[in-house]
Amino acid sequence: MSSNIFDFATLTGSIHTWLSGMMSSGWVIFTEMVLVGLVFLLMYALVGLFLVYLERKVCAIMQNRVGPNRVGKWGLLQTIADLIKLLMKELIPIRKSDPLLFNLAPFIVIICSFLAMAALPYAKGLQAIDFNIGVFYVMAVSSLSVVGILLAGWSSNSKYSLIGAMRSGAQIVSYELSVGLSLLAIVVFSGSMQLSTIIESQANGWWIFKGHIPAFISFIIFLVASTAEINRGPFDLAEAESELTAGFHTEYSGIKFAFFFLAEYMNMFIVAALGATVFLGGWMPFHIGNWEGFNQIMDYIPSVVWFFGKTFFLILIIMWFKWTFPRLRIDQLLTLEWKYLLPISLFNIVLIAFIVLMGWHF
Amino acid sequence: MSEEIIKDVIVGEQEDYIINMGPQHPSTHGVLRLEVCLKGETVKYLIPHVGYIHRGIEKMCEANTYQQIIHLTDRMDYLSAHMNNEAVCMVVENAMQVKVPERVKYIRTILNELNRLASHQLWWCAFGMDLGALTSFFYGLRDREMILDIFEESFGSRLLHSFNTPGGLMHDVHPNFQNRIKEFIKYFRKKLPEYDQLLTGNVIFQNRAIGIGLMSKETAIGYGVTGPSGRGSGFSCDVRKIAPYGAYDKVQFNEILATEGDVFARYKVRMAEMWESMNILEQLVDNIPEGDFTAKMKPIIKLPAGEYFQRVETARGELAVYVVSDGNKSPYRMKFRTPNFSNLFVMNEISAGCKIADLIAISGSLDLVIPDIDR
Amino acid sequence: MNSIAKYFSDIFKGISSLWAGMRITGKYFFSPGAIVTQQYPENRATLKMEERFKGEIVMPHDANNLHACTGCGICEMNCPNGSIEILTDRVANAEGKMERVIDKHIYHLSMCTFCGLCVKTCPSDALAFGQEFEHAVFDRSKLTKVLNQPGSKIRKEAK
Amino acid sequence: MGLIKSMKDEDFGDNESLELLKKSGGNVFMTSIDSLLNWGRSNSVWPLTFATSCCGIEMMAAGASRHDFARFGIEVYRASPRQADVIVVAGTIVHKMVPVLKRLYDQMPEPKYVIAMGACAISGGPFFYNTYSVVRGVDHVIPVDVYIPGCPPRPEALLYGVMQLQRKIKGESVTNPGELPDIL
Repeated sequence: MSSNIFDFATLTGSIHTWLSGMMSSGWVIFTEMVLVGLVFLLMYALVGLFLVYLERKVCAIMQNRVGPNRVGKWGLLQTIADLIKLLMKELIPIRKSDPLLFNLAPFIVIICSFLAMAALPYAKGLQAIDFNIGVFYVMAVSSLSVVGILLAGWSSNSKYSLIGAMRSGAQIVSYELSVGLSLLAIVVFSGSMQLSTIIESQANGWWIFKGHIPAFISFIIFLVASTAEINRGPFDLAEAESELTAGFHTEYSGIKFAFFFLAEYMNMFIVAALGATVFLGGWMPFHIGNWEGFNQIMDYIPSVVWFFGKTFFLILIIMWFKWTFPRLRIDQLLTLEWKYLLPISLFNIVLIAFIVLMGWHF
Repeated sequence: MSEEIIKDVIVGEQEDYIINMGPQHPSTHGVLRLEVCLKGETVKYLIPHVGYIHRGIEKMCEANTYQQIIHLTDRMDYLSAHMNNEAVCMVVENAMQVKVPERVKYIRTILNELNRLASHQLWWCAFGMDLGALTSFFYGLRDREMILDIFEESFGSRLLHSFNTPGGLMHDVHPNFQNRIKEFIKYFRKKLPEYDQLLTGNVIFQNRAIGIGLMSKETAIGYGVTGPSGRGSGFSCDVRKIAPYGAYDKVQFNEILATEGDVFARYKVRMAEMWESMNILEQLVDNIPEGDFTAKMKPIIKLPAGEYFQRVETARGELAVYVVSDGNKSPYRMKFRTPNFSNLFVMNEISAGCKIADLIAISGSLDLVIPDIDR
Repeated sequence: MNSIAKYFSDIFKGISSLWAGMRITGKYFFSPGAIVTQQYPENRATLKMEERFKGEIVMPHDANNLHACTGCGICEMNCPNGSIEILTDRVANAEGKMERVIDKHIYHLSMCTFCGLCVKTCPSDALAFGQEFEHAVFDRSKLTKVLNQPGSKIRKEAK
Repeated sequence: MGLIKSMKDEDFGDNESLELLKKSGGNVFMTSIDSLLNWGRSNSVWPLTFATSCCGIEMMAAGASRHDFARFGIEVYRASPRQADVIVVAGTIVHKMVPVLKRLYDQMPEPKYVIAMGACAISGGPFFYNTYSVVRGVDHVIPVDVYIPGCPPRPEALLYGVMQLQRKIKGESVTNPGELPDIL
């Protein structure tokens, strides 16, 4: 069906054979790992910086202003200037803090978001590791970052930080359930946890269209719950600027703060990418039933473009949330999860299981 | 201090989780310091500490002439600068028994209402920002700039104009004044419903505001909470109605009252006051009588010995000026009863048992201007 | 049953109110024409202050380097916070009489609050407000200005 | 071509002080690393949300849609001093506030800058005479880089002051970061 989509596996495969011809198999694996690591590092930095820029521009236009426009063309170099500044900023050691944990926390947060990127399929055949439990892995790894946040809040010996960290802990632990259950809905549909299989199962239509109303409901729940899980507005209680100054990272300066800052945006990317993969077909082009001509045209658009297009669409929606809504209170946040999202998604799962059993889905 | 007391204090600190909000904290809009005692996230009690911006304005007044005092009152409650000016001007005018031209009264009233609108817009921005709705900040300030343009055209400055003088105005308003006000009202009548859609109707906002920070009418009267904050509890305290000054006796307007006494009631009162201010402006703007912009005053003003009192309604409540004069060119004692001082100290009463986030909402709904508290 | 109906109506009301808010921000997102930003350093050429704008106090001098200040000191007296200091000299005029002229009209821009009392009370209209607002400096002492230009003289009114 | 986009050097005031600063800064030899760093630093000056009185409102207005601080890349108002680069002292500082201000300044990481905005912060302004509680100029407490007079200054004046600060940052060298020579 999607035969004329460029398969990156041929490219990676040819690199592999080329390397194999030059060195022993152990070195090949080592070289490939280094290469993949470098590529991810580069991509991480570029996407992160671009997301910060995008956020600033998007909110600016929503608020009738121009946004950064004086550094480089349209202010495109703005975040690079920020990065250079943050790199050279003084790192202040906090008296009476726990130095080991204090310094460790930002790395935990950023490593967690880094790990999750490995399992995402960016294009056809372009995926570092294709786990058979891909969905599970991404969720598990990305929810680990709460450990970093808790450590950051606790070790910096500041009361505001501690409150922020505690809020974040309660928030992520409870919203993890809804994210899991809403993803489970699609796992039930496609019958696999492997991300590549989930994408292949959407070749004739994305799950959000194929899965009737239940899939749509779980998509909405996924959006809301994942916005909460990555601590973004209106669920940004952990940093709640007007309440807790800067929340769990109040005492961090310089590049350590930049790690938190970057990790927040990368988490947004990961969540949006996961949502795009599971609900919107990942790199799979938009196909309509038997319209061969239309489907052919859609196939000409490279799969990378499809993936990033869908991801950035979801990111825009998450940003739209943030710049519209007021922040929730901590008890309302938990009420929303335990009284609304969780029961609905549980019921939804039962409904989907029933649909799948009866074979009503396409 | 004996050792036991020290021990008590230390033990007490360990049990109570005390955080300091301020002096530098984004939610206090100034240098207010709130010592908040928490249990988990719930507020047990709070102690406001004032004085971080005490500038001794009352003491300074004793060394300045009445014309010079005007520019100090600007800086008390900088968001209702005109009302502050007018209070002092009216004290002087009443004491000297100067008859102020009608034109001056009309213009002053228009300026009051414009200033009230600007102030409420800024409050709306800041309140939205406190609750995390960052976009409201930009929409409110965007519309406020239109008022500031009107101010700048007539008085040459945006925020603090020192435009009133005892006996009248510094100079006449700009010829464009009326047209620009009409333009602004036309524009703002379209924009104000957007505020409602963005924030008022929002379910998150309503959950954050309804039933939070309940202040009964008795509490409001007991603490002397005036202005929109007091009227949100059903305390009818609008000086414009009770003791009309300026041109307020010539216009039809309603005193906005709400009885719920929570954050949302105070919010509603302010939103309704914006509509009401526009109504007042529309009634006045076309009817400014011709005439002088100032009454004849001697260059050196000396109040006859005695005590004088005047109150006005600022954007935040009742401002009262009390002057004791010994017949010199500067007052013997000048006392300002500023609305924010009373409005601040009710916070402990109404915020007990709420969450930190509610505390921010409550302090936002009281619309505090810190330099007005400390003077 | 009633509570269940309320549960679902709450959800729908909530979602519709959220959508109302998102419509507003979305509307502005898709209408870049609503951007009201004045780009300051780029629009310097066209940026014009209102004619009454109070940027600083200046002493207008005419083409012959003459000003109207008699050095009477009323502005100094009226200034609420001492932003103006006047240093006067006594010089003999043509008729041999000693006459007061200003040596330096010192103006502390760092303190001025633009209340306008000096301009308003000046009996000879020697002071005015300038339109300049770009005053930021690195050195506080640069903000103390001498308003009368060097070598300037008082304008004699034709009697 | 000046150091600041769409402004020429001679359009700015007080160039003499800047020249003096550069000379007495010692290191005239500016490396390319210096210029890269200065480019980054000067274009990303994050202010601390610190406003004591009236000037704070104008600072808010400068950040709002009409004047838009964000164009300079400085809209990221940080509430925590640890993450801020510049403290805009907007308003009166009284004696009770001085320890707090000093502490806030000390909590900021190097390189840090101070802008004194408005008459109160520069010299005590309207409260210069006859009052017992106001500090006559914030430079008695912390070193000030740029003074912006006005009561309160227009948002444009604040933007102008920020550009002056950017010019000053661009004249610095890594060997003596943020250090003020003794000429002030």
